[in-house]
Parts: sequence; C-alpha cells; structure tokens
Amino acid sequence: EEVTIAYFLEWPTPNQYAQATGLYEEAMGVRVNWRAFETGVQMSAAMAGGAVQIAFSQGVPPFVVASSAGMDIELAAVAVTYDDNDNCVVHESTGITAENAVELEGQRVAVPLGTAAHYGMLRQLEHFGIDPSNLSIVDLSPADGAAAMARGDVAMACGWGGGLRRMMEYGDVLLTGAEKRELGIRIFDVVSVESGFGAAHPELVASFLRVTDDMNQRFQSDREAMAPVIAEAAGMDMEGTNATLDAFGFPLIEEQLGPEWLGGGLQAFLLEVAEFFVEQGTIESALESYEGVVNTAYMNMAAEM
Amino acid sequence: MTLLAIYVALLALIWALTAFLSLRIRQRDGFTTRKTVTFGDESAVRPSRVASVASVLVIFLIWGAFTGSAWTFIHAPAEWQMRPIWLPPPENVWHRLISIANDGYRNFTLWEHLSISIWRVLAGFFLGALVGIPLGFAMGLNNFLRGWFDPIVEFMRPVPPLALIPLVIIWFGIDEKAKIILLFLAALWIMAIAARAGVAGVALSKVHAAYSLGASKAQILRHVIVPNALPEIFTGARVAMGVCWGTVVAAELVAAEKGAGFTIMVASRFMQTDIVLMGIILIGIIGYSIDMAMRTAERFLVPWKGRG
Amino acid sequence: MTLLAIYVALLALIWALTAFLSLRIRQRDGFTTRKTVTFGDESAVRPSRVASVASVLVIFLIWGAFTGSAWTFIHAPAEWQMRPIWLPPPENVWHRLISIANDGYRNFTLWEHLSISIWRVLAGFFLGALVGIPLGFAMGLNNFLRGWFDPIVEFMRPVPPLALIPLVIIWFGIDEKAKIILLFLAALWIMAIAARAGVAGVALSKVHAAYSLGASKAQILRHVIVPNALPEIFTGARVAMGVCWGTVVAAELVAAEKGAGFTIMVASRFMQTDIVLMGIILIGIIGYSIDMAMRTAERFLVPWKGRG
Amino acid sequence: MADLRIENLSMTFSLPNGSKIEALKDVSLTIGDGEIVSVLGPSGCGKTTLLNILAGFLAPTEGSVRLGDKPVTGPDRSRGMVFQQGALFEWMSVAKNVGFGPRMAGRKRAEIDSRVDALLDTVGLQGFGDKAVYELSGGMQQRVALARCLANDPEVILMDEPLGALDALTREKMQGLVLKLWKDTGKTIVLITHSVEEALLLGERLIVMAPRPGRIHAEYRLPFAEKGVGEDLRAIKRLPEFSARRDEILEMIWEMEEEIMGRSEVAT
Amino acid sequence: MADLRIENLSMTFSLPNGSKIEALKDVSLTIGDGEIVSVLGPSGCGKTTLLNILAGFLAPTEGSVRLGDKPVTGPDRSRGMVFQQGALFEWMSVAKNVGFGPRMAGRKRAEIDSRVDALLDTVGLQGFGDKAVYELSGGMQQRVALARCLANDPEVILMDEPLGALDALTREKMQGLVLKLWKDTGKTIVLITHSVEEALLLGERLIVMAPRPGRIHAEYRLPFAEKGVGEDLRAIKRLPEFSARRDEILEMIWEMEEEIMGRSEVAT
Ligand SMILES: Nc1ncnc2c1ncn2[C@@H]1O[C@H](COP(=O)(O)OP(=O)(O)OP(=O)(O)O)[C@@H](O)[C@H]1O
Ligand SMILES: Nc1ncnc2c1ncn2[C@@H]1O[C@H](COP(=O)(O)OP(=O)(O)OP(=O)(O)O)[C@@H](O)[C@H]1O
Ligand SMILES: [Mg+2]
Ligand SMILES: [Mg+2]
Repeated sequence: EEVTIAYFLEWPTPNQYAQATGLYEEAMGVRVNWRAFETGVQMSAAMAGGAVQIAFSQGVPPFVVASSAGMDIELAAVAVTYDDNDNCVVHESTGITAENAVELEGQRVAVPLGTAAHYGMLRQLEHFGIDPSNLSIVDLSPADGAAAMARGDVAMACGWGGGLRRMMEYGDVLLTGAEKRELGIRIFDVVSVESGFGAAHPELVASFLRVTDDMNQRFQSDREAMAPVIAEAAGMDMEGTNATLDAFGFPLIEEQLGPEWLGGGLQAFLLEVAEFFVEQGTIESALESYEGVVNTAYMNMAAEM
Repeated sequence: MTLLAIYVALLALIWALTAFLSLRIRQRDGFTTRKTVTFGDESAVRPSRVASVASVLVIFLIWGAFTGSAWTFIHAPAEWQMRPIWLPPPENVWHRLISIANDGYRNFTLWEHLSISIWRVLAGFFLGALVGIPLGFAMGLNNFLRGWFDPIVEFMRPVPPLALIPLVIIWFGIDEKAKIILLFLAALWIMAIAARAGVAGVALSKVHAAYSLGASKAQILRHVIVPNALPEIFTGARVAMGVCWGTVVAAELVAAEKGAGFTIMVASRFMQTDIVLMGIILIGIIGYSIDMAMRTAERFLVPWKGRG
Repeated sequence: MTLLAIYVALLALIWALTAFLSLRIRQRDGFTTRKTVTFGDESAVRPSRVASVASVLVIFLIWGAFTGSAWTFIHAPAEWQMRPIWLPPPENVWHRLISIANDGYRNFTLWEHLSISIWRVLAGFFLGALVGIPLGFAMGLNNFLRGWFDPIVEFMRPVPPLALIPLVIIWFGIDEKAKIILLFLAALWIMAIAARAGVAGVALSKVHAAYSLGASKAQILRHVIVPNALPEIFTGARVAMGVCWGTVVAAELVAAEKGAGFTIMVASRFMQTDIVLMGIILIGIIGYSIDMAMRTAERFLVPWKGRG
Repeated sequence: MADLRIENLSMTFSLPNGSKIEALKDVSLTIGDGEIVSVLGPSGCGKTTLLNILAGFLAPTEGSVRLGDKPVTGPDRSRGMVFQQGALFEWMSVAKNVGFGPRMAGRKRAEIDSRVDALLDTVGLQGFGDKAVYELSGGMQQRVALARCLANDPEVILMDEPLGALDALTREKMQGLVLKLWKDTGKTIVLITHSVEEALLLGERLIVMAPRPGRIHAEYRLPFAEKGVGEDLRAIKRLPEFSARRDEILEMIWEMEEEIMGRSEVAT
Repeated sequence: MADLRIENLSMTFSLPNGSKIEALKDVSLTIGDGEIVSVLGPSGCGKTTLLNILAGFLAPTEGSVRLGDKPVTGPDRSRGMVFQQGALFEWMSVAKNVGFGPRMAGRKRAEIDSRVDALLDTVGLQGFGDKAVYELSGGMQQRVALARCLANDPEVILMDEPLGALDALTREKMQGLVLKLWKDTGKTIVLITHSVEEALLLGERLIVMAPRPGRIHAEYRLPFAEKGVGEDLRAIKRLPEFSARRDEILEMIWEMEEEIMGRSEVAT
C-alpha cells in the first residue's frame, strides 16, 4: 500500500524536512511517493485520475473550481499563507504603477488561469476598475510568464514562487501583500484530499496532518537546522529559500481550528471566491455552501494524536 | 469496462439481428451477389448502411443513457450514471455550443477562437509552401543544392514540429509571429520533400520529348516539371495541412490567448467537460473539412493526377 | 536577417567555387556523365558530397562565429554576438549534454528522461497496433463491421491526437496511464486504416488461387490475407511511430514530471537554451533512429514488399 | 474423372448506372474427360467470365455447370486455376507455394515434401525449392504456378492466358511444357489465349468467342496438340496445314473484330 | 535534308559494382535521307541505347553521329521522338500537346492553331483538339504523339516501339498510318520494334541486332514498305514472299535467341 502526495517545486515548506527525512513514512506506516506539480489545477486532474491521493499546498481557486464542478475532493487543512508570495508584476518599461493602473487596458498579461494568481489578478483589476475583457490574457504558468516577461512579450505577469521572483527582476508589483489583505484578497494554499481515499483511510490523512504540524512547530524553534534540508528538497538555493520562507505563514492546528479558518471563516471565504468566479464568468455556478467540501474531521483527529 | 461490455453486447446483438433479417429480405440484385466467395475480396465488401446508422445511434444512446440525458428514453441505473464533469449529456454540449456561439468564451467569440487557429494554419502553411516548394525543386534539379540541403532536410524531417515549441518560445516569444514560424517549420520540410518527390516522379520520356521538341531548360521547368510535380505537391500539401492543424492545436495548448486549442485547454482547467467535448468535435470537423477541401481542390486543379 | 544574408552569401560563394573547381577536375567516369542533358532528370542528380560537408560546416561556422565559440576561429564583431540565452555556443550544448548525462536534470538522469518517452511511445503504439490491426482486418473483411466502424474511424482520423489531451487529462489525469491512452488513440486509427488498406490490397487472383487449392476461410486469412497485408501494416506502423513520437513530446510539454518533451519545456522556462537545443537534437536523433529501425525491421520481416 | 458439362450458361452484369452487360449468353459446351480445349476471342467477349464460372467463383445468372454428376457451386480443389501472373504467394518459398494445397488439406509433412520434389522435377525447377518466388523469372514463376496447381491433383485445370506475359522464346518452351503435362497426366485442360498460334498448337478443340453478347462464334477440331510434344513444336508451326489453319482463323477473327470495332467506334 | 551517318559507335556503361556493359560496340550505319529503317532484336541488345544516341540524349563513348554535316551532340528539334507510351503531357489538351514544339519556339498563335488543325486532320483526330489526352484510347494517344512530333517538321523521326502497347487491330491501323505519313512527308524514320511482321512491313531496310556486345547482326533490304499503303497491309501479309521472308527471319532470330538464352540461363 502506498500514498502519492502532490507538491510544488520551488515552494519551500517546513514539512519538506519530513519529506526528505522519511518521517511521513514512519508515522503513516505506508510508502509515500512525492510528485511535483506546476499548478493546483494539475493536482486536481491528478486526483481525478486517481494518481494522487493528497495534494499539499493546492491553491484555493483550483480547489473551488474542482469542488464546484462536483469533483470528489475535500479540504482537510490550510497549508500555507502567502499574500506576498503570489502577486502580479508589471514590466518596468511600461511605467505603470498603482496610480495609473488603468493604462493596463489593451495590454497583454500572462497568468496561469484558474489559480490563486488568477483570482488575485481579477480582484486587483476589479479594485482598479479595469474590465478584464479589455486585456489580452495569455494562459502561462508562472515560469513561462517569467520567461515571457524577460522577453518583454507581456506588460504584466502573475504568479508565485520562483517564477514570481524572476518576474520581479523586470518590474514591480501593483499592490503589496498587505495592501491586498486590506482589500480582502487572502492568498493561501490548502491541503486537499481525494474524498474516496479520505473516507477509506481517515487515519492516514490525520497522521499526515499531524506530521506536518509537528514540522511547522519545530520550524519556529529550529529553523537554522531545517532550512538547508528544505532548500535541497525544494530545489532552490539557500538565499531564495530563506526569502520565500520569510514570506510564508504556517498556521498551527489550534489556530486552524479557530473561527478564522476551519471554524467557519474558511468556508465563507470559499463561497466568496466561488461567487466571484461566477460573477466573472469563469465557472458556471457555485455550490450553495462550501461546508460540505471542508472536512474538519481530519484536523480534529490530528489534534487528538 | 462495463461500458465496453455493453457496447460490444449491443454490437453483437445488432449484428445478429441484421444477419437474420437480411436472410429474409433479399439484397437487391448486383454483381457482387453473383460471387460465390466474397471473404477476402475487399472489392466485394459493401459497408452496411444499417450498421453505420446503428453504430452512430448506439454511441449516442449509451452516451445519453449513462448521463441521464433528456434526449434518450433509456437510462442506466442511478449508481451507474456519470457526473457531468466526467461526461456531460449530449444536450449540454449542444446548449454550450449555442451559448458560446452567441456569447463567446473568454472574451472572444467562438468564431474568433476558431478563425484565429485557421488563420494561423493557413499563414504558416502558405509560407512553408512558398519556401519549401522552390527548395524541393532546387534539390530535385541540381547536384550542388541537393547535396547542400540534403543533410538539413534529412535531419529536420523526423523532428516533431512540436519539439520546436520551447525554442520558438525563447526565440520569438508567444505571440502570433512565433506560432506562424512554428507552423512554417512544420510545413516547410513536408512541402520540400513533396516537391522533390514530384521532380523525381517526372517520367524521363516526357522530359526527353520536350527536349527534342526544342524546349529550353526554363520551358521544361515551367511546362513539364512543374505541372508534373503538382499532384505530388498536392499530396504533400494535404499531409502538411493535417500536421499544421495538429501543431496549431498543440501550440495553443501551451501558450495562447485565443484559439481552438486554447479553448479546450482552459476549459479542461475549469473542468468544463462540455466545452472540451464541443471543442474536440469542432476541431475534428474543421480537420475533416480541411482535408475535404484539399481533396476537392486537387480534383479541380490537377484532374490529370494518376492518369499519366 | 543579417544571418540569412550571410548564409546565402556563403552558399553562393561555395557553389561558385565548387563549379569552378569541378570544371577542372573531371568527375569519375560513370554513366550519368554520358548524358548530354541532365536538367529535369532526377535520376541523374547526384547529391554533391562537397556541398553536404560544406553545408554542415557553414552552419556550425555561423553558429560558432556569432556565439563567440572557442571552437571556431572566425568571430563576428562583438555587437553582433548573440547572448547565450538566445543561442549558446555549440560547446555549451556539448558540455551540457555531458553534464546532464552524468548528473541528470530535475531529479532524473538523461537516460531516464529519454527512456520514459520512448517507453511511452512503444507501449502506446503496441496497444494501438494490438487493437487497430484486428479492427482494420474486420473492416476489410465484413460488410457489417465495415459499416459499423466506418463512421467512427472516418470521424476520428482527422482529429489531431493532441486535441484529445485536455479530455484525457479530465478522464485519466496526468499520469502514465493517461499518456499511454493518448498514444494508443494516436496509433489506433492509423493502424486500423493501414490494416484495412492491406486487406484491400490483396490481389483477388491470390485469394481465388487459394480457394481453388482448397483453403478454408480461416486458412486464407492466416496464409494469404495477413502476409499480404503486412507491408501495408508496416508502412502504417512507420507513420504511427512518427505521430506517436511527436504526440509524446507534445503531451510532455503540457504535463509530465520527466521525459524528453518535459526536459525542453522546463529548460525553456528557465531560459536554459543550451538544454533546449540539446533536447531538440536528441529528440531529432531518436525520431530518426526510430524511423531507421522501422525501415530495417521492414526489410527483414517483409522482404517481399513490392515484389508481388 | 468426368466430363465438364456447360449448359445454357448466361451471365448478365448489372452496372451501377443501371445498364446491363450480357457477358455470356446461352453458352453450351461439353468438354470431355482428358480433353484440352483452347478459347480465343477479342477483349471483352466473356472468356474470363466463363472461366470464373467454371472455377466456381461466379454463379451464372442462368444455366448450370456440372463436373461429372456434381454441379459446380463454388471453388473446389477438383478444379485448379493458373492465372496470367501475380497469383503466387510471394511470402512463401517456391516449395511452400507448390505444397500449399496439400498443406491446407492437412497432409503429412513427408508426403508433401516428396510430392513437391517430384513436381519441381516435372516442371524443370529441380533445386529451386528454397528460392523466393520473386527471385524467379516470369517463365519460372509460371512453372511454379503449374506445379502448385498439379500438387492438388485436380480433375480439371483452368488457365487464363497463362503465358500471356512471357517473351516469345520462353512462351514457346512453356507451350511445350503444357502439352507435355497434358499428355503425362491426362487432365482436362481449358486454356484461354489471345494468340492464334498458341490456340492452334494447344487445343484439341478451339473455341472462338464473340462479344456483346458473349457467345461461341465458331468451333474447330485440330490435330496439332495430339501431334506436338516437347521440342518439335517449331516443326509443327512449319507444316503447311498449320499455316493454312492459321490464315483461315486469322481471317475469320479479323472480320469479326472489324465488325465489332466498327460498331464500338461509332458507340464512343 | 541530309543523311544520318553513324560511325563506329560504341557505348559502354559502367555499373556501380564496377563491371561494364557493352551496350553497343562498333556500330556503323548510314541511313539515307527519306529512308524508313526498322530495327529488330532481342531485349537488351542496345536498340534503345542506339536511339538515345541518335536523339542526342546520350553521348557515345566512342564514335560519332552526324546528320548531314552537323554532328549530333544533344537533343534538337531536327530529330523528333515517338515513345512507346507515357510521353504525352497529360496536363495539356490534345491541341496543346500537338502545338507544344511551335509554342516553345515562340511561333504566332494563329500559325500554331492552323498547323495543329491540319496535323489533327492528318492523323485522323479531327475534333479531338479540346479533349484531355488521358481520355483517349492508347491508339489515339499514339496518333497525338505522331502529330506532336510532326508539328516541329523534324528531319528525322525516331520511334522506340511506338506501337508496342496497342492491341492487334489498332496496331495494324497505326502501321498503315506510319507508312502513309512516311510517304506523304518523306521524312527519314528509324523505328524500333519487337514484332517481326511490323519490321517487315515498315522497313525499307531491316536491321537485326544482337546483344553482348550490342551490334548489327544482319541487314535486309525489303520491298514491302514501298508497296504497302493504307488499308492494303493485310494483302501484303498474304503475299507468299512475305511469308517466306517472315519464316526466314524468324528462323534466324530463333537461332540467335536460343544461343543467347542458353548462355544466359547458364549464367543465372
Ligand atoms: N465484375 C464485372 N462487373 C461488370 N461487368 C463485368 C464484370 N466482369 C466483366 N464484366 C464485363 O463483361 C464482359 C466480359 O468480360 P471478361 O473479363 O469475361 O472478358 P475477357 O474475354 O476475359 O476479356 P480480356 O480478353 O480483355 O480478358 C466485358 O464487357 C466486361 O466489361
Ligand atoms: N543507364 C544504363 N546503365 C547501365 N546499363 C544500361 C543502361 N541503359 C541500358 N543499359 C544496358 O545496356 C544494354 C542495352 O540496353 P537497351 O535498353 O538499349 O536495350 P534494348 O534493346 O532497348 O532492350 P529492350 O528491347 O528490352 O527495350 C542492356 O544490357 C542494359 O542493361
Ligand atoms: Mg480476361
Ligand atoms: Mg528498349
């Protein structure tokens, strides 16, 4: 018996220490395969195909899209919050900043459709009063977006992680993470589980969450020792890893079970995102409520362990 | 698996039924029926119309029955029903087609999505033919140019044009120009090889006849070699068009802002299976139409094909 | 543009030089040389070896000269030099090949990247042939099955296999199974059509001869129709292999964790142009080798091809 | 063995455009056991159609064919065929081709081998058993076809222009072989040809057919097949009566063809 | 107009494997102005090679060809060719094919048209000018080839088995046409054939060639071409001297071929 877990490259998180040192296998008692993906959308596809059981750090929008479309997928926990590590960068040659953002109209923009970056971009455009249909939106992964930016093919590119850092070499963000938070744009990733697997092996999911939480706790005290291992597992250099980790937040179990997250805030936010997407015409319909796709049982079990 | 079993069972059932019925209804008198042995004689195989109709009906029936379609009267038990994200009922695909045709998808109308892809194919193909055909002729007519271009053509021919996408992205970015260059490269070698084969296919007696009728080299090229190579070039053009159509779809899967391939790729991101199906069907229809159009053009433009 | 001009200038120069020299050095005596008119006579075109060698050298020379390669002695002025992210010097590509062959790329060795792609192609092709060939025979031998499958095959044939990627992603995800199913679909129709054409190509006189020698239907299928269709099937297999190779590269561009297509796609994201070039060259070499292997297999397995 | 009785045979083909072609109309003929009959006639007069009906590949629209007392309803090993060319199985060696019939009938390996060897001897291809058929010249290929047909020991051998694709000298040699085989085996042979000389040489009886509708136009009884054996065919061709017959038949065919071609040229 | 003088012609082909084939060896022949010569010989004796040298497509390894006082060094409109088949331009109408030579020479439109009409009349294809060549029968296509060749008014017409692909009756008619054209235009004609009858009928002189090395084996001077015109070819064939000549030449060829075939069969 084995479990396959989806993760991102260039996306350093404390639990990669456990990934690298085999702590998950130890705790879960099964073989654990790790598969790297580029977008949360692909993680959904892989879960649909049965190739992956748990996705660690899937973006909210891909989760909303998949669950709204009726895929058998459950939200088990929050993985990482990163308002500053997911953003849109405007090419410096355009001279566009938050002041004259409307000048983006008619320009070409690279964004990985259906991801947190896409959601963040749409919300920012809404804030600036720009109609997305006036932009020429190209579907590119963050890495591709950075490459397009380097060539000067696009005026703005959105993305996260390594791609975002490369984009920053050619321009600057429109809004900072803090500014976005003020507008109610929350950017975080979740741990999602294929429902069939979750129903059959809740204890595996719970012990996965337990180990992850252990790592998050240990990270607060023992960052120096863990960072090199994490950097290695994420495929990054130390400098980039540290910069990224600084921008990340890893809420612990107690906090997650609180009202801001699994206690109700998360479900409400999912509905908000879904309704925004419906309004934008990116998906047909939202669920009545997202209570049903958020399963707090795993987290409760993990808290007990 | 269950689906496959049901499909095969229906096939067998209808086959048996047809065989039984045709024992009773005598087929119309025709020369095939006078043959005592028809097994192994492909010319005696007449595709059964009943089977064709039944085949299409059965596919729709199964599709409808397992997706709870309002269009079919039979429905599979609820626990076997597919959910629309896996397979939407046929009417969804149809309604989606209508709504997208009216309202567009991702800021562009359906027609814009399709026509940009078609335009890219035509532009790339046209440029490829423009360079490839003279190149092929040069290779077929001259020792030096044959030697010069042979290694290049032989190496580039087996490289799938799609493998060039990353390089084309680096060199030319992701805009229109890049896609057209990619399609140009897809068409170029095919057209060059077709033109070269066309030259090779000229019967020597025709060239000799032209010489002894006093034609100059230029006249032989213009009046003998070119017309003689046209049928080959047309065959190459049909292949090239097919390859270009496949290439443009793939290129749009990787990077685009509109186009037929873009539509299905994005729809698959959002689990809009009805749009994906609609797109695939439209891509198939366009591919089929391109092929038909080329065949028709061939019949009109080179009526002498295969008659030499 | 400048590059193109330089290239054409070199071509012209070497051509003129060769022509001048060969006026002096008489070509070795051969029957072609007794022909008074060779223009338009493709059989008299001997690819000039000098030109082939010159052609390859010129490409390397230009490549090296404009990228400041240590391998070439001539260098373009500094302001014309390309930066390595646009075009790395040839030695970079070579060193990259060696380093990746030793250390791997993205957690997998070079060999793993290439062999997984090749394995996918072989598995998909094999399954496609396994289903497609019997399907084609059924269509060539039976009225009912011909009628049943004709509309399906005719519709699926012009659909580029790549257009199915989004649907395959929704239905089967993005793992090995999905890719092999995609390649299976790419090979299936080509093999079915080839087998059907093979049956159609059996000379009626052979079938009749077998009948009057007392062979049963099963014996005719086994001893006459199958061997007779093999050459066609091989031709189809060569086409299918080419299409599969292109399809796997494209499928890996869209979603994969390793593979030849994955390598070049990821490298292009990070502007590692040397890896992209290396990958394209390797893909070309593998494509070429597959084609050569198929030809060799054909010569050994169906030596009677075209000799009927 | 038994007579081949052709009674009131008619064959009408319906074309897709609705018109009909009377490829054969009311043809009756009896070919005795062990007789060799040659059939001559212009293109399109129904020779191949007739042979196909005799072989059992086509069912006539009217009339019947009987071999002895069995009606002919389909192909059978009792009626062997030799085609003009291209009917050998090029994926088999010469020996495998010759042994095809017995192999399909499930004969024993040793029995087949010895039979094949004997037949290769008969047709003058000793030692060629392991060659691929496409390595042989046209004449040798027809020898293989003859041997393959004989391997099944059929009662009747039907030949459709078996020597039509051979050059003059090879053809002459093969004519000798056909005559020799006929004499040695005593088979009933029906042989279609376009060559008047060949028809004269190889037919005990010569049937001349006429087209539209396909029918028997004339019939001759000839002495040359009985006389000629092996190598003295050339001597027979020099006989004055041979020349006389040839001129007579040529004249007759010219007249017939002229009449038909005249008609057809108006038609087109 | 002038004589066609062939002097000590030799042609050796080097094969890729290094061996050499003497397709022609030391062939000398003079063909008078307005003469019609037929060339007969077994396959591979160098007939086509000879014709290609006369046409100027091949340069001989030794010897020379002169037409009048001009040496032959390449193809030229003064020497027209008629091939067995497949040399018509199927993408042009009949009239365009016939007018090809004058059109390439830049003649005036009206002049070409009237010339084409006259030639179509001559070869019996009035009213077929607008047809596509592939709609015509084989015999009609050869008429077009003849007309196309004549349109350039060449001094010599070279024909390589021009009637080889036609059926017996059509062939007979075309033989009549060739003779008629020869008489009407007075052209020098060299005609290659495999048919002894045709060679006898159409040659004032008959050259028999032998292979390995390709050379002239025998030469006959014949009266039949002079006599025969149009439709009475058949009467000529019935003449006793015609039969006698035919038998004589057949005998000679048989012996030659036998000797060669015997040799070659040992070789394989
Ligand atoms: N399958 C068919 N369908 C329609 N018409 C046919 C078919 N087979 C033969 N015919 C017609 O029947 C007539 C006789 O044909 P058949 O092949 O028997 O002539 P043949 O004497 O063998 O001619 P050839 O000497 O050219 O071989 C021809 O007019 C031909 O067009
Ligand atoms: N291009 C060539 N290269 C090598 N050998 C050749 C070439 N052309 C002809 N030969 C050889 O020269 C000899 C004479 O050939 P040629 O074609 O002149 O014969 P032919 O008398 O026309 O024969 P046929 O009656 O079959 O047309 C043959 O042995 C042939 O193989
Ligand atoms: Mg026939
Ligand atoms: Mg010849």
